[in-house]
Parts: sequence; structure tokens; C-alpha cells
Amino acid sequence: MPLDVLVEAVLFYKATPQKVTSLQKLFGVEDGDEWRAALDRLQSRLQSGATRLIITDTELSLTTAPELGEFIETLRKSELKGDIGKAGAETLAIILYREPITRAEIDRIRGVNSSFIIRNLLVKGLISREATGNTFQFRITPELLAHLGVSKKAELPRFSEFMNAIDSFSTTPTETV
Amino acid sequence: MPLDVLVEAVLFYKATPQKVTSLQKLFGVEDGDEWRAALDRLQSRLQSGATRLIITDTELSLTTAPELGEFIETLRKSELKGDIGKAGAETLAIILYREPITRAEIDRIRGVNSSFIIRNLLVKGLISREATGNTFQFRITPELLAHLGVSKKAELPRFSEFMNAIDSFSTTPTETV
Amino acid sequence: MAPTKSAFSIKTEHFEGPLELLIELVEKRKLLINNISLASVTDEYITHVSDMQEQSLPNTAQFIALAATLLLIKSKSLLPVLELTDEEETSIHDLEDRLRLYQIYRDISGTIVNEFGSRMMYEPEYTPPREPLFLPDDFCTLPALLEAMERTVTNLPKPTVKQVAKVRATVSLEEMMDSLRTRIEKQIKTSFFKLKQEEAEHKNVIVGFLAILELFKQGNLIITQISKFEDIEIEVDKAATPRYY
Repeated sequence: MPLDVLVEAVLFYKATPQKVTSLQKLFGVEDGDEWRAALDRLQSRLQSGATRLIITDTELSLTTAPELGEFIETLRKSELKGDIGKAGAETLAIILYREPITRAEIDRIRGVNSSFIIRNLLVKGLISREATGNTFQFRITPELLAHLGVSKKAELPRFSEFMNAIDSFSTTPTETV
Repeated sequence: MPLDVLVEAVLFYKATPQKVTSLQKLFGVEDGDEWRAALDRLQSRLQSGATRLIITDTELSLTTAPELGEFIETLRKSELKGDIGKAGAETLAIILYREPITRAEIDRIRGVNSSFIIRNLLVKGLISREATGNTFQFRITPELLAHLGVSKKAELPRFSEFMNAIDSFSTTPTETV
Repeated sequence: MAPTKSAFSIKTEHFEGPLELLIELVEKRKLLINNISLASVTDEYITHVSDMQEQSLPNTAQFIALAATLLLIKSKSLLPVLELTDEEETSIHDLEDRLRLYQIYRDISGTIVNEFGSRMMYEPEYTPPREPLFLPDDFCTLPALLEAMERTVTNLPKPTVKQVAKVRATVSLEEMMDSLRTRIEKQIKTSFFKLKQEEAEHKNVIVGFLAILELFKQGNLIITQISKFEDIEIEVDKAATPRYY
């Protein structure tokens, strides 16, 4: 069975985002060309159907296509949406373009303590955290991309333009306000 | 959106067999050529992937391909193996002390999204789920209660201390995202 | 440069952080981020912060800290002969950079607000398995669950009472301005070097100095600096007629 079909099978069966590393381990594949080619094949094969593959740095997930969003909404009993607010969107913007990132770095960019906002984003499943040493690093989740209607973050409007603009600041001094 | 894609979307999203008559009603289609053509299209499109359309006289469903049967069985067994982990134990403890409890409340107490952990606890028969209105509530299964030897909630160690800690946290205004 | 009417209209708005307020003021005037634009919004910024101070809003300390840098920028623009230390130059440069970076993230967050939830991609609905299983492990004992509960309760977020105390401990801009005014009036003539010696904390020197600048701007002081590296002499202008350097 081709790798792309096997990956699809796991994602379909589990029906929830899966860690890239555990999938690679399951199939005995390295994080290389073979893996990326399989994801590419899966992504393009799904294109003509109802499902889409969401890819983050660490996770994969199978969801309905963004064009079907309104239709699926009519099938749902409960409302899911809700607003994320200014501070939430700002924090997500930073994590999207700078993941993995610590809270201290987020605080520095925003110039304000972000612990409440981060907790709320974690509760909503829009970001995840991983322990590295004695601090946490934050990443985006497939759920966040699902809310934004894109399969990869590079598909976000003006992604590379914003990325370039941010990169030009990568040597910013570390003094705090 | 073509009819075959819409049918696939419902079957994928609902993840359970759907009545043919209610699908036809949903799409305003008669049980005729158009309907059969859509199912044919869906069936042949899925052929190259991991899922198959199952058609009975009264129901449609989406399943993994029969060739993947053995593979899926190993997946199922491995997910039953591993232990629930620290995060699983925390979630289980919260449910034990606070049942019946919604996922939103569990998430709020833990400060992270618990959906994956809750699924794992459900699969292992440690908790059960019941629908109340638009949401679900979770309880410890009678089997686990018996296993723990708990007959009355108030007899749980430090019951009121933990309840107070969580209650006072619940009334603390937390900023919304 | 007196606060305009529009300065009061933004006062009611809630700003979570100082950069958010600052960028709002700069963008409102359709300005680019540089020392000229920052100097021009300083008054309005300070009006807002003193208003926050009155309401004892959280995070005010952070707003005041940034106000010190802003006032530094403004004083340099009012008093070009003013020599800034390397540290001060750096903090000004940093502020501009951080503000520009923050502005990019603000633009991104605008697109996120637009996209969020508008084209949702849905995971399948979850249906619990039907076959009845019961697979308890080592975590499924009362002692293990008790330990897990302890951990959970310990990790609950603490209420944010401490922040209020932090705000109180910080020097307020007005306090500094007032004490300076009386001191200057008493001494008639003082110098910045003297002020600097009297203030142990560098931050207070900045705030104190800028308070003087503020008085100067309002026309209540005469400031003289003989040459670039000389001391700055300050005296109260009894006639209180505006005099500019």
C-alpha cells in the first residue's frame, strides 16, 4: 500500500490530529523526500474531494474542505465559532510566524504580559505547548489552521510578505521597555 | 459543489452511517439517475485512496478500505495498550471529583485542550459520555468506581479542600480571548 | 502640541499594552515610526497614561516605563543640544524597532481576525466506541488520582492581585513633576547635574529631567546650556512668559 494511502488511513481512523514523529515512527520513514512526496501526493489526491490534509510543523490532520465550511455548519448542533478578540489574534499572529516561541518572547514583542491570553488559546486548542528544559514553547495546532481555512500556514494571505518583514528584524536588540 | 463531494462531506463529518432517505432529503434529490451517478462518481474517486463508500439498501457510510483491515486492527490494539499518562490521570481525577462535568469545564480547570485525552479515557472504558442539550457531560464508569472502591463522593480524600480550590478559581474573573 | 480634543476621545478606549497605545497614536496621525512622530505623540500618550494611573488600571507600570523613553525622545527634539548616553540612544532605537515589529504583527492579526472561522475546516464528529471495554492501568488507583488532583489544584492560575501593588510602587509622573516644581521654585536655580546626583535610580533621573522639560515647554522655566557637554542650568521664569531656546 502506498505511504500516502497509509497516512490517510491513520488520519481517517483516528479522526484527530496526529504527531508527525509518531506517524514516521509507525511507518519506519525518515523525515525526508519520501515523506514529503507522500504528503504532496495525499494533498493533491484529496483536492477533488471533500477532505483536506492540514500540515503543521509537528502535526497532521484530516478535515473537511474550507469551501464546505458553511454547509457543515448547517449539520452542526452547536455553534463553535466565536470571536478571538484583538489580543488573541495578536498572540496567534506572533506564534504563527515565530513558532516555536516562549512566553517571554511573546511578552517582549507585545510589550505586555500574555499569560491569560495564552491560557485561553491553549484551552481552545488553537495552540499547543511543549516543555523544553524548564520553560514551555508554544506552537500552532491543526485546529488553528482549520479555523483559518488553510492547509498550511504558507497559504495564509500575504504570508511571505509578512515573513520577510519579520525576518528583517531578526537582529533586534533584546532590551525591554 | 458537486453532489458526490457533498455526500462525502456528510459521511466524513458525521463519521457514522447515514440514512439514504435523509441524505436525499438534505440535498433535495430524488432517488434517481442523478443520485446514482453521484454515488458512482464518489465510489470511483475514492478507489485510489484509503476510504471506501459502503452502500446498503437504506444507509451509506465511509470506512477504511478492506485491504487496510489488518493495519487498522494493529492501530486499534496499540491505542488500547499504552497507559493514560499524567495528563490522563489529571483529567480522570477532575472527572472523579467534579462529575458530571463538560469538556469545556475540564479544559478550563486544566488550562489546555483535553479532547484527545478524553477520547482515550472513553476508549478504555474509564469514563462515559452522556448528551445533555447541546453538550456532553462526562462521568466515571461504574466499573472504574468499583475498581477504585469509592462509594460516596464526599468520602474522597480532601474532597472539600479540592472543591473549594476549584470553586474559588471558577469565580476568579479570567480575561476572555 | 497641547493635547487636542481627539486625545480625550481615545482615553475611554482600553489598551492592553503600551505598544498598542503608541502604535494607535502614530497610525491615527498617519505617521511613520521615527523619532519625530514619537515626539509628536508623546503628550497624548502621557495624557492617556496619567488617566490610566487615576483609574489604577493594571499594567500601568509598563506604560509609565515606556513614557520615560518617549519623553527622552521628545526632550531631544525640543533640546537638540541634549547629549544622550549610549544606553539612552539604545533604548530609543530599541523602541522604534520594537514598535515597527509590533506594527507588522498587528497587521497580521488583522488578517487573522478576518479569516478566523470564515471558512472552517471540520474534523469528523467524534462517536465513542460501542464495544464495552474496561482497561484500567496503574494511574487508576485512588492514591494516583489523589496525586493527580493535587497537581491540578497546584497548577490553577493564581488571581492577579500582585500587579496592583507593583503599580503603586512605581514613581508616578505627576508626583515627580510636582516635587520638582517646588524644589526648583525654592532653589530658583538648579542644575541638571545636581538633580542627577540627588536621584539614585537612573529611571528617576529620566522622569525628573523630562518633568523639567515639560515645565520648560509650558514656559515656566528657562533652560540654559552653555555648550554641548556643559551642565544645563534651570531656573523658574518668574514672568512666566514662554521663552524658547
